[in-house]
Amino acid sequence: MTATAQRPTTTVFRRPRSHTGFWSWITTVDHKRIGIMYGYAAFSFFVIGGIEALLLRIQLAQANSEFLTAGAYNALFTMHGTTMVFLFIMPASAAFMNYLLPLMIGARDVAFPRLNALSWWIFFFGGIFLYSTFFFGTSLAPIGPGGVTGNLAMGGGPGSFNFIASSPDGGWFGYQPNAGPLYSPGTAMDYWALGIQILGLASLVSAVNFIVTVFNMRAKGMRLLRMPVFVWMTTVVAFLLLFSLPIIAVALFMVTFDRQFGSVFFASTAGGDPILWQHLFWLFGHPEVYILILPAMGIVSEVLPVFSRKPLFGYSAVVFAGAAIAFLGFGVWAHHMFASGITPVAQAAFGLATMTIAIPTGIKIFNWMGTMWGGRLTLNTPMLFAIGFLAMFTIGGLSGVTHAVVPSDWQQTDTYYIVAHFHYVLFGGAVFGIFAGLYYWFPKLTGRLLNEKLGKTHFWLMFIGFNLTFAPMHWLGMQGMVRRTWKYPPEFGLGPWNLAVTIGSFVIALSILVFMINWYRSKRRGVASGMDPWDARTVEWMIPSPPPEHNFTDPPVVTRLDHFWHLKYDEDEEGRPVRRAEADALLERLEHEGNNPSSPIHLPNPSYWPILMSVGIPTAFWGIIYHTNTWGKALIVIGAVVILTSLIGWSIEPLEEPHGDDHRDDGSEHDFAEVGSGEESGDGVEDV
Amino acid sequence: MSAEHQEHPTPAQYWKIAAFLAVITAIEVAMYYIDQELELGVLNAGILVALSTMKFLIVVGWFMHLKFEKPLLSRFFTAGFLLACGCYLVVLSALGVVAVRGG
Amino acid sequence: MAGFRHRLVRAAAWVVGAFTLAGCALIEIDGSMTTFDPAGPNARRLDDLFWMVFWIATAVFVLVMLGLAFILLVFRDRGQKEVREPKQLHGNAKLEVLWTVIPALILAAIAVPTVSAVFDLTGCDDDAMRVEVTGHQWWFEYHYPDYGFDTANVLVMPVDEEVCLEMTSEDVLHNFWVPAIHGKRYLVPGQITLLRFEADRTGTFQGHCAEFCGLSHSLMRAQVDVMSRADFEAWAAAQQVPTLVPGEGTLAYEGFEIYRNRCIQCHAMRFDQDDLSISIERSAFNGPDLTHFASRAVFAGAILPEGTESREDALKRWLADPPYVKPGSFMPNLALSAQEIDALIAFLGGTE
Amino acid sequence: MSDLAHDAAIADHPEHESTGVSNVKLGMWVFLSSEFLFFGALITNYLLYSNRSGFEGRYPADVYDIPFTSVSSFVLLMSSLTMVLAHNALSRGDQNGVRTWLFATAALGSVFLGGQVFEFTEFVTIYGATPATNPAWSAFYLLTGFHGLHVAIGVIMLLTLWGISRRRGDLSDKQGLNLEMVGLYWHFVDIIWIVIFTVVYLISVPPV
Ligand code: HEA
Ligand code: HEA
Ligand code: CUA
Ligand SMILES: [Cu+2]
Repeated sequence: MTATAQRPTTTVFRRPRSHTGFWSWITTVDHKRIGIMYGYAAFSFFVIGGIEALLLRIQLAQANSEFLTAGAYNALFTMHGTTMVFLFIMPASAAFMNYLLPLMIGARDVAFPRLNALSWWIFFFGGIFLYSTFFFGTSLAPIGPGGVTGNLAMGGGPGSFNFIASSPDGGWFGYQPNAGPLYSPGTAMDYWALGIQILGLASLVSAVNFIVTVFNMRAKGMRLLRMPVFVWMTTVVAFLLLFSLPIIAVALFMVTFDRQFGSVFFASTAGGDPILWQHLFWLFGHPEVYILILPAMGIVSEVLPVFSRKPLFGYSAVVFAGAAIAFLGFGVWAHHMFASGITPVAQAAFGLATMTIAIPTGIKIFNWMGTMWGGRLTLNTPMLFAIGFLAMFTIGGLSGVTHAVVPSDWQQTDTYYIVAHFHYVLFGGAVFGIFAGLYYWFPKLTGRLLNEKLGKTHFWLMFIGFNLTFAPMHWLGMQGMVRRTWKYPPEFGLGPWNLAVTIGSFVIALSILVFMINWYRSKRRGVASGMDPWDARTVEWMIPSPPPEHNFTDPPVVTRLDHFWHLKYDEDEEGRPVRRAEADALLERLEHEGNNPSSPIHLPNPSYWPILMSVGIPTAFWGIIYHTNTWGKALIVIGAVVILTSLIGWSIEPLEEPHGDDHRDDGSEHDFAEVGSGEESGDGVEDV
Repeated sequence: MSAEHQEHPTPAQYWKIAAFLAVITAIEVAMYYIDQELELGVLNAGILVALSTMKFLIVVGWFMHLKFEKPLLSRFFTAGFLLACGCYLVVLSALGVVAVRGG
Repeated sequence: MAGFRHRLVRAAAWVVGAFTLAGCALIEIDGSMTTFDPAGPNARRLDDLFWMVFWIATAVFVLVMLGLAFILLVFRDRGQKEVREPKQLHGNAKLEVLWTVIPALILAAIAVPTVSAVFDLTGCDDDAMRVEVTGHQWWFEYHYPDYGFDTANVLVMPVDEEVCLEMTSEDVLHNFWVPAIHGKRYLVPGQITLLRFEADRTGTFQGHCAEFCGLSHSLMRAQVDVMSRADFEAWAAAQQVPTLVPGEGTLAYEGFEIYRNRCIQCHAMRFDQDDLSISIERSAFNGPDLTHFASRAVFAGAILPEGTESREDALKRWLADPPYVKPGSFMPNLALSAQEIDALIAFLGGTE
Repeated sequence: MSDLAHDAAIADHPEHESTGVSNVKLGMWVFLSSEFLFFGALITNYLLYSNRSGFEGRYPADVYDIPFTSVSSFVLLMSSLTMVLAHNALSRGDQNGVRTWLFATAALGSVFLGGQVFEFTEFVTIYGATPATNPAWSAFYLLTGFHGLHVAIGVIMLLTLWGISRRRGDLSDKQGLNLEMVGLYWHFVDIIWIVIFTVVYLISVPPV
């Protein structure tokens, strides 16, 4: 890396300097490396959550099966849902955002690199904390009215508990009072509540970081309405996180206090209102589902134009539709409670509000089709996944509209029809979108291409497996198969289709295996992609692949939407692109300059403090769970001390190595009154 | 510090503002006792809300300088505020009814 | 263009295949919990609404897919030399308006029947017969205020008239669902929710607790017996009379003794000798009222007897180890001996 | 908005499109806007439960000590004055002023916290009202507790700044910016209390 040089070592609070090897990853504040770490972590959790799903499916493959105990089954669907939502889709989106956001707006890094590292490490240890429940968590039989306890079968059998069963089992939305102290005794649900609390904190920090980055760090000329749609969706999602996470934070605190400190928010015996939990959870929960889908929509909006060789149709419409979805998303939460006994007025109002969301979403769908219309479509793997998203998400969306018809939802709610809906939007939508992104940006990551043959195999296996898995669920639901049922009797006649579903889920698993193989091989022996393999449109392709640590040697001065494309192409009088003569020369120049900056470039220094601070948080939270005994209290103290020390260390850490001629600092001479105020160093990156 | 185009209030002005805030607070507390006597009910609530809103705006506008900042900041700030009011009012009304008896 | 026809054929094959599969499904599933065979006006209203929105959604989906298919077939780049670069269209205001307005109209069309149905189908008529439903982990209890008795698992109601379920829960959330008669409604501890039940055909209908309510949520089912008004009155009359204390010395009497020493802690029962009777209030913990246990086709959360199993065998299994049959069950394993179980079966068999 | 960003860029930044507001400040305002939803939820809980009838034991509104709380509210309100004076002193380069007012603010904040501790102990010891008493009390303690926590964090940050300016004699630009941020945070905590004082203490009456 050109930006590294020798420099004298000074002061106690030296900042770490290694740029390769283990420590460089531990201490990195480089948004690209953080993005990569997010990505691998998210995918690992996808595999774990998926294996949990496969276990569910084996249990449900035929009627009255006893492959799993009741407790194990409940624990598995709870952990499956929680994992897929909070530990897979969200961090996977965060991976794309981290890696691409600065590249797409022509910035050196995010606004607060150290905070960015902090988010990542908090997420990472949050995930560890949540999963530590498998080893430390306990869940016991419920305590009924009058303090009578439920009973578990002695010596094994379907009624007994086991390793898996001793983890959270309240469902991913932990309805009260079932997930409360009486009906879910033991520590498992505490791990769940506090684990999600930690993960939420991580997302909140990134949300602030990304918003500031988007508003303050765009390269010259990159006006808001010249930003790629993915950046726009990132911004929208950041606001959704910003405004919805505090709500779930409060709700989770209430649960934790009920379970740990004897408050009675949801204790119906003391007059607590279980419905309050539902309002708070879904007031977060519905925005959350758009948090899950909008990044994927952003990805698709990048992929479709490139492989249609046309600009995105109705750019501003797509952008504003995204914002509209987010805004409306805050006004529909009670559609998860149509059966809870809320007044008819409320039911009608929320039903209508829910329907309206179909309109902006439709706008997106139709504009995407408009993008492909009259284009020159290259049906390679990323494109296939993007098109798969379009088709599959539409199914999920439309089944969503059938829920919005309140009375018919009284039949559908809490059945597999719902399970079908949300897997079509989550898997058919978010997951297909994420894979489209992986195939599209893999060259940016590695400078190599993923293998097309394996890619297409992956797509078709996944596409068929996906539909085989989730399409029959619509039918099962309408045939009366309720959700979260560990067993179903033969006389309900649900067996055959459940078997089909189980087979489908293993086909999906197989397709994922193919993908893993493809990734592993292509990273080493993939075809070299060069700088601009797709003839792309956006500025992240104007730098070498993989990008140099400093991203842009000199940030682009953006003149219009799809800046990069217009550097390469003119339009003839008919409005058809004609490649400029100097295009190839330009690419070569960019590649050369990208790798060899003429003048050394200032970058924020690595730091120990983010990881240290984020270790403190789960430590303290473990303490909270066991606060009744001394070593629990000890853990709280230790955690608090670690957090405080790292806070202090953080704030007095030197911004650069004194006298260091290594220019990897963010310019301590920075006048904070004005952003970046003129001088080049750090480009407004504030070392916070 | 950053991009403030108008004049800062002077310390003297700050003291005046604070005094004004103190007075409002006094009135609020007074209202509380008046209400004990006269049972104004809703009217009392209305007045109190109005008064505290005034305090709120003054602190935000002058002490937090929002009045002198780029409009963008106030946009974010009000967005959060209004969203909170909107959503939670709906939650409250929904729950208020449910408690009596479900549909 | 050969490729084009080829592709069409393949697509057609897929479609046909899919439909035949679906067809088989329709035949194959007997659907004792199906929502597609409504047995009452409310359920029928829901069914109609569902199909209405289902066909609209299907139409939308088919249109979108046709569009997509067309695009893929026509605009796909097959590496032909002659194809030129596409025109760089940036959007079209008219179209934007069009595909904003049309969906809005479609949704408005869906909204009208939705809203009216919501208001028609919530709440109860005041003159409707009341039945108080209480959810327990993991069984449903029914109290008939007009007749003053309790029963469990099997809800009995007259045909062709509205019955108003006043529902609440004693522990966690439950969700009462009998697809053939009406949609779902939560049972919320500390609150009352209403569900208007009306069946226009006699018979037995299956139900299920649909909200996750802990370990044995999967085993919390319900059964509804719909009968003529006359039969219902007869049944209600029979339920009101207390049950007989079996004659001394009989096997049944031994069972009665066991009941009085052990089961009585949780299970209320009304006997012809008042001093023996205990009521729900007096029992420490509330299990199903057993007064007319024998009159119920199913027990233990309406999961037993299973399939073709005889009632005896089912009771044997249950009494031998309740938590094994129903994880988390509040009825403990009482370590009853074989003959104690036989005695209880004899006793309970007599509680017609 | 795009034009706004553009003007800003023209106005005071050659390198970036930008709002012209420093990153830290923008970040702080964004964060504060989300705090509304945090405290909003807490206040919602309180309003819901303090208006539900039929709970065991007393309701918070039965036992409020209005004169006492009015005084502590006044104290917190005045701490906003001292805070803004500290900031003003900084912008006038009056480092002693900065130090004095910072300390005054921290002191007033601590007084408020002391008041809260006293109030809580009073409720617990005299009226035996704990979070377990009934949902209204759970909500009361969670709301005021989390506000107290915010104040405490503020006090710590104020004292840290004060300590730094004691040691270094003056505050660097970075510290200066930090002071402005702590100020924003502090005022925000104050306005939240303005709402709590009115809505929770003055208006709320126990259900009949
Ligand atoms: C990625 C996540 C995601 C997304 C995007 C959506 C999108 C939508 N969801 Fe979904 N939903 C979930 C995730 C998601 N949902 C989850 C996880 C649950 C279950 C939670 C749980 O209980 O565990 C759930 C549950 C859920 C319910 C509650 C069901 C119940 O429990 O009873 C409802 C009810 O209204 C609903 C509705 C909708 C609607 C109307 C949309 C709309 O946004 C869809 C809009 C899209 C389209 C409509 C298709 C494209 C549009 C056109 C082609 C235009 C023309 C269309 C028309 C004219 C109709 N969803
Ligand atoms: C993005 C979110 C997401 C994703 C991707 C998935 C993916 C899958 N889901 Fe999940 N699901 C949820 C979110 C998601 N789910 C949520 C929120 C719930 C509600 C939970 C609740 O009710 O509380 C739920 C509930 C849920 C249920 C209902 C449980 C119940 O109500 O009783 C079922 C049942 O079939 C199910 C199945 C599956 C399957 C088969 C997959 C498959 O697509 C998984 C495919 C992935 C893999 C298979 C792993 C990777 C493959 C390998 C590593 C290959 C090698 C390994 C082996 C072959 C072992 N899910
Ligand atoms: Cu009761 Cu599920
Ligand atoms: Cu939703």
